[in-house]
Amino acid sequence: MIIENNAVFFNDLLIFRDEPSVEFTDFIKKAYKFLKIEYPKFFKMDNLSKLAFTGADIILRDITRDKEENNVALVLANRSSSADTDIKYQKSIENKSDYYPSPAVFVYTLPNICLGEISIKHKLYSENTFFIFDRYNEDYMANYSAYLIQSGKAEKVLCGWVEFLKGNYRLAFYLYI
Amino acid sequence: MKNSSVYINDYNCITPLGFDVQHNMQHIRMGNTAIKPVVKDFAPATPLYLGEIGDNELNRESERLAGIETFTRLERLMILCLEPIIDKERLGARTGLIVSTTKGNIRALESIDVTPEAVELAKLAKRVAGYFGIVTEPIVVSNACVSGILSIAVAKRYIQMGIFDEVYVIAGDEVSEFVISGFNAFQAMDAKVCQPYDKDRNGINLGEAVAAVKLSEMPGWFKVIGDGAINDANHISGPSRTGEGLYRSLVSAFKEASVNVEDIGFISAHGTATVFNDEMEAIAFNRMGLQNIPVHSLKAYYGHTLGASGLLETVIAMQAVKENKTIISKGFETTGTSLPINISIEEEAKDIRYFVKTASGFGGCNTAVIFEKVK
Amino acid sequence: MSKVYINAGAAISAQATFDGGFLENAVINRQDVFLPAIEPDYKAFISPVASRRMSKAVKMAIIASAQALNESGVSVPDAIITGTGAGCIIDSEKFLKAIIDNDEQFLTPTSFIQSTHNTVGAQIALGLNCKGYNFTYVNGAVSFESALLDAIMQIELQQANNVLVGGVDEMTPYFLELQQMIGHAKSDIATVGSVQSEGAGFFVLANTPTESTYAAIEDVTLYNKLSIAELPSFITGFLRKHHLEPSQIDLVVAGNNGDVFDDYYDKAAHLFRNYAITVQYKQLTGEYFTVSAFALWLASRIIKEQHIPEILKPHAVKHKAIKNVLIYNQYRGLDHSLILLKRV
Amino acid sequence: MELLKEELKNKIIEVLNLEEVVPGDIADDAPLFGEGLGLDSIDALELIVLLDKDYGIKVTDPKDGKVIFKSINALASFVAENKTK
Amino acid sequence: MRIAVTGMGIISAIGTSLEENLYHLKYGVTGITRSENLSTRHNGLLFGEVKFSNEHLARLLGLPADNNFSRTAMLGAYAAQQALENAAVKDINHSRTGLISASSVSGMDMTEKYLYDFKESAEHRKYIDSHHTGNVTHQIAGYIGVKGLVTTISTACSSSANAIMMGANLIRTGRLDRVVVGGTDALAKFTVNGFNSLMILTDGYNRPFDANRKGLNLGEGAAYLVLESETLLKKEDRPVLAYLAGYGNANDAYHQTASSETGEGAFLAMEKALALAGLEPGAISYVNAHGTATVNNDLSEARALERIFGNQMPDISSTKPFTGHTLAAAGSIEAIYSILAMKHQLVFPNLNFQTPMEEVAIQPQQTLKEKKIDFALSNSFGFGGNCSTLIFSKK
Repeated sequence: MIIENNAVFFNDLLIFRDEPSVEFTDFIKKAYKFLKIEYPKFFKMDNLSKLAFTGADIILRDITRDKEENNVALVLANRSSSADTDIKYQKSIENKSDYYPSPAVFVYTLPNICLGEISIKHKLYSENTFFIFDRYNEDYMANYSAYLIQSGKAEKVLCGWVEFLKGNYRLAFYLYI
Repeated sequence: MKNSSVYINDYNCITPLGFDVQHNMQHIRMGNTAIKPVVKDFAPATPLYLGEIGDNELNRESERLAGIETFTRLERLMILCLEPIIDKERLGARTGLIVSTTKGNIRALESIDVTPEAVELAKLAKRVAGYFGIVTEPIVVSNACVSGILSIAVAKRYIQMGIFDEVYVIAGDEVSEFVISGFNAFQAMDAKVCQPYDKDRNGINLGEAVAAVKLSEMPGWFKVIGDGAINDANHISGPSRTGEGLYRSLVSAFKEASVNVEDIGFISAHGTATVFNDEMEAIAFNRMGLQNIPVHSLKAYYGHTLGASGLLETVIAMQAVKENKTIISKGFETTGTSLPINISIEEEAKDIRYFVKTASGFGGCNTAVIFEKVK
Repeated sequence: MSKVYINAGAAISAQATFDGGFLENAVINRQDVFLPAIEPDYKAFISPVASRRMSKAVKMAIIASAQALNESGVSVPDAIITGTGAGCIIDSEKFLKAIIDNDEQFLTPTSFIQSTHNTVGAQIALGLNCKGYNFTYVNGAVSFESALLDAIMQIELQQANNVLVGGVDEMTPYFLELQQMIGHAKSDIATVGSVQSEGAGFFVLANTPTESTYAAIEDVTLYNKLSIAELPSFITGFLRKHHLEPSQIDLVVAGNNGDVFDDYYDKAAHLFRNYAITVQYKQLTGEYFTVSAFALWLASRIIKEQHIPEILKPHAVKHKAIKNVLIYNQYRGLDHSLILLKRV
Repeated sequence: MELLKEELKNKIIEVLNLEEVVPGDIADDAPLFGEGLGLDSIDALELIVLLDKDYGIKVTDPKDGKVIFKSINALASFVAENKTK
Repeated sequence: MRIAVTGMGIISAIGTSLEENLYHLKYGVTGITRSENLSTRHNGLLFGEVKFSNEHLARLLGLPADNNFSRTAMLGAYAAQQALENAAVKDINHSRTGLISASSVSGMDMTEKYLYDFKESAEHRKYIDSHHTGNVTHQIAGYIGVKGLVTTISTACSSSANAIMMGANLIRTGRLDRVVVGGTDALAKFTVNGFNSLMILTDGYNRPFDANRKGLNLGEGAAYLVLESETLLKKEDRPVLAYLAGYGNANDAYHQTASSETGEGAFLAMEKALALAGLEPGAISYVNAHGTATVNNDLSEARALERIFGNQMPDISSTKPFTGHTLAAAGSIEAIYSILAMKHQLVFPNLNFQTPMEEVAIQPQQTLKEKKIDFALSNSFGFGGNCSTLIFSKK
C-alpha cells in the first residue's frame, strides 16, 4: 500500500492516480471520493491523518467489513511527527494581537492521532504505537509487528510509514499476518 | 521471539522536585508539589499553574558534564538524567536507546527562521545517542501521553525479539507556550493545583520532567511481566466512557503477567484531574476488579509531564515499592467518580510485590504495564 | 482417473522470468500504465526467416513452450492446448486497418492468416510436427484456465499422457487506447481500470511425476458470472468437491489488479484470512487475459521451492509449509476461475 | 436575525470543515450536537474560539456550550445578545 | 459413457428453424445469394446469408435498445435459445449446465464498422468490449441464462466441432450434467477480405469435390446442441435425438492454411473418432464432409476419406452449397445436419457437382437418397491444420 506522487498503489497495484501538479488536499479528496470512503469526519482531519486514514482504509475495509471485532494492531512511523500541523498551530499563536489557538488544530499536533482516527473508523480496540525515525526502519518495524503477532497481542498488524510535511508526503503501509 | 524475562536494572529522574530519585521521593513523602503559579506574557489574564524546572538548577547541574552546552535544554535534561545510569563499559552494537517524547524541541518553533529539521524528534534522539556513543539507531516513541510507559513495553518487546541485549529509555517533555496555549484552548487547565479523582477536579496542570530507565535480560530490581497498549476506538481527544481501551490494556497485561488482581500492591494511575479522564479510569479499574487496590496519581506533585509522565511515575512507583510504601494521591479529598476506587489518602506500609502503571492519552491511546519486584 | 502433474513450466512476462531466477530481481514499475513483456533473445530459438512473420504472441509462446518441453524431457507432446484472451490482435489490427484504410483493396493474406485465434497453437504444432490434439480457447480471463481444464481432462480420460498447455496474450497501442477509452485499462486520467500488459506461460502436464515435477494439479473450475455474495460458496463448493476446507489451504494466489473489481479478491482473501497467506502478483505482471498462466507458474514454483519471493511481501509472521494452493482469478466481475494445486 | 443565522451556518461549515454540508442542510431548530449535525466536543471548543474571535464573546466554561449550541436558533439569540464586536 | 443429444437449434442461410433447414436440404434449395446485409466492395460475390437484418434479429430476441450484441452474438443467442427449447429444458440451472461456444468472427462485424469512430465519439464505444470472442459467449450465456462453466473455442473452421468435444469431455469426467455446445459466426468484411486475399472464394456457387471447383462461398449462421449425461436423462425422461458416439481431433502440422496432400490430420481425426466410438469404418453410412470446395481442402479430405474407408466408402456429401462456409459455426451446423440425416434416414445432396476429380475415386451423393443410417460422421477442418471428426449414432 503506497501513496506518493499523487498516486495510490495497493499491493503495488495502481489504484488511483492524479496529475502530479495537483495539490495534496485536492488529490486526497479525489482519492477519498474515488475510494468511496464516505466518512464525513475525514474533512476535519489534518493532512497526516487524512493520508494515514486513506491508506489504512484501503487495507482494512475488507478486513473490518464484518461487524465482528478485529484485532489488527497499528504500528506506524514517520520522520516529521506532526510538524506540518505543529507549524500551522504555531502560526496561530505567533501574533499576540490575534491569538486564537484552535483546539481542532492543536489536537492534531500529536502524530498518533491518526492511529486514533483509524481505530475509530474500523473499531480497532487494538495495540497501537507511533514511532519516529529518520527513515523507514524495516528491521525495527517488522520485528515489532512480529512481536505483536507471536505474543498473541494482535492477529494482524497494519505497519508502515506515513509522512507529511509542507505538501511533501509518502505513505507505505504493510499488513503483517 | 524469546520468552525471556526483562528486568529494570536502573532508573533516574529529573523534575522540579529534584535532580535524582532520592530528592524527588523525599518531596513526595513530604507532600510537596512542583506546581507553582506563574505569569506568562502570552497569557496575562491569570497566573498559570505549572511545574517547571528552574533554569538556575539546570545550569548548575549542567556544569557536571562537559560539552553539553551545545544541546537544547530538553536534550541537556535527557543527557543529565541518563548519564548516571549508563553503563559505559557495556555499550555496544546490542544496546538500544528509546526516546519517549510528545513535543521534543517544539520550543524551537518559537524562534524565527527555524527549519522543521530543528524540531525533528529523530534528530534529537540521535544527538542524545551520539553523546553517549550509542551506535544503534535510536527509537522514538511518540504516542501522546502514554509514550513514557509505552516505551517500557516497547523496550521489553524489542529485547524479547532479540534485537537488543539492553535498552535505555529516556522520556522527556518541556513546558512550552505551544502546549500551554493548546491545553488552554481545550479549556482543560485548572487554575489551581490539580485534584485528581476529587469531585472538584477541574483540569490539568502542565509540568516538565525527564526520566530514564535501563532494561535488560540481566536480573535487576524489577521485572516487566505484562503489558498492553490498546486504543479506545472512540474519540481522538475524549476518553471512552466505558474505559474500553484502558480496560482492554489491563486485560492484556494481566493475561501476559498471570497474576491475580488482588495481588497488586498499588496502581500508579494516570489521574490527570480532568473530569472525563478520571471518571474513565474509575470505570476501567472497576471493570477489571481493581477497585480495592490502592491507587494514586502523581499529577498534583508534578503536573502533567506528557511524554515523560508515564516513565517518571514508574520511576517514583518503583522507588516506593522498594520502600514497601504506597504513595498518597495528592489533591484528593472527596470521591468524585461515579464508581468508587481506593484512592490512597495515607501512606500504607506493606510488602508490595506487584504494581501496575497505567496511562491514557489523546488519540484514544492507553497503556498498562505490570511490574514485579524481584526478591 | 489419472492424477495430473505439472512437470515443467516457463513464463515470459513484464518481469525477467525467463532467466531461471525466481523474481529475485523483479522490479515494480510505478510509472507506466502499460508494462511490456521482457522478451528473450528470439534469435537463440527461432531462425530470423521463421520469425519474420511471427507476431509477439507467437514468438513468446514458441519460446516459452520450447523451454517447458525442454525442462520436461518431452520432445513432442500428445496434445497442445492454448488459451488466448484477445488472440493475435497485432495481426487482427493490421488486417482490419488495411481493409479500412485501403477500402478493401490491395490486401495480402499474411496478417489475415496470422489473425486467426489458433495461430499460436498451430505454429507450435507446426514447429514440433505435432499431429496430436490441438485446441485453442478464447474466453477472456478464463482462456488459459479453459485450456488447463481441457488438458487435465485429456489426461484424466487417458487421451494423452502428456500435454503442452499454455496461455499467451499480446497488446497493440491502438487496442490499449480503446481499452483506456472505456475505462478497462488505466490511463493517467481514467483510473478505474487496470495496468495492462502481455506475456506467455507454458506448462507440461503429465500423468506421471518426474524429477522436475512442481506440483500436482488437482482441478480447475470456471464460472462465467458471480456476484460477490455468491463467491464464497463457489470457492467452498469447489474445495469441498476435493475434500478440503478453507482452513486447509496454505496459500492463496489472488489476481488483484487495482481496478474497481478487486472487491472480489478481497472477499476471497477474507474467506482465508485466518488460515492462508494471500499473495498477489499483478503488480509485477500487469493485467492481461491469460496472466493466470503466470499465477500458475508462480504458485508451482512456490510449492516446489517452499519459498515466496521477497518482492511479493506477504509479511507473514507465522510461516507454515505450503501444501495446498488455490489460485483465484476474475476480470471485471466475469470469468472467475479456481485452480487447486497440491504439493507432491 | 435570519442574516445572522445564515452567517453562523456558513461559519460553522467553514470552521468545522463540514465538507459535504450546505447551509440549507442545517435546520434552524435541529440539534447541532449528537444526532443532528453530529458535532463533537472538539467542535464545541472550536465554536467557543469562533465566538471569541468573531463576536468578542468569551465562553469560559465548556458546559455552557450545551445551551448555547443547542441549535442555530439558540446560537443566534446568544450571539445577538452578547456580541461585543 | 454415452453422451445424449437432446436439443438442437439452428439459424442459417437455409432457415431459422430445424424444419426450415430440413426442407431446404431435402428439396435441394440453396441459400447462396447476393448479400443484403453486408456492406462490402465485393458485392459481386455470393454468400450464405441469414436474411434477417441486425435490427430484426434484435427485435426477435427482445434485446433492449442499448444492447451491444454483435451480429455474431445475436445469431448465437437465437440458435442456443432454440436448442434449449427443443430439448424442453425447464430450469437450466437446476442441473450443472455449461456453455461451450465457438466463434472466429466474434464482434468483428461491429469493430470493423466503428474502429476509427470509437475515437471520435462515444456513441459506439459499447462495442469495444463486445469485440472479444469471450464476450460473444458471455452475451449468449446471459441470454439463455446459463450460469457456471462457460468458455469459448476458436480453432478457425473446426471450432464448433471442437466445442462439442469439449462439452462431451466435461460430461464424461463428471464435471457437468448438461452442456450447450455449438458455434456462431456472422458475415464480416474482415473474413470476406481475408478469404478473398487468399484467393479461395469462388465468384459463383461453390462446388465441393468437383474437378472444376473454384473455391468457397462464405456463409453465416449459428447452431447449438444440448448434450446431456444419461444419468441426468434417466431422472428427467426427455427424448433423445441422437448420441455422440465418438470424436477426435488431430493436427495436420503441415501448413498454416493449407491441408496436407495426404490428408494426414483428417485421417488421424477420423481414426481417433472411430476408435473412441469403438466402430469399424464400415459402420458409417453417411459422411457429412467438410467439403469447402477449395482446390486444396477437397482433395486432401478425399484422400483422407479413401485412406480411412478404402473400398467401404459410405455416402458422402458436403452441405456447404446450401449454407456457404459458416466458419466457426460450420461444425455444429453440420453436426445437426448429420443428426437430421440419421433421424430422417436421408443422405442430403451435394449440390453443384458435375465432374469427378481426377486424383481420387470419390464422388459425392448428388441427389436426396433414402438410406438406413445408424452412424453418421461429420468432418470439420480449420486453418492451422486443425482437423476434427464427430460421429453420431441413432441409438
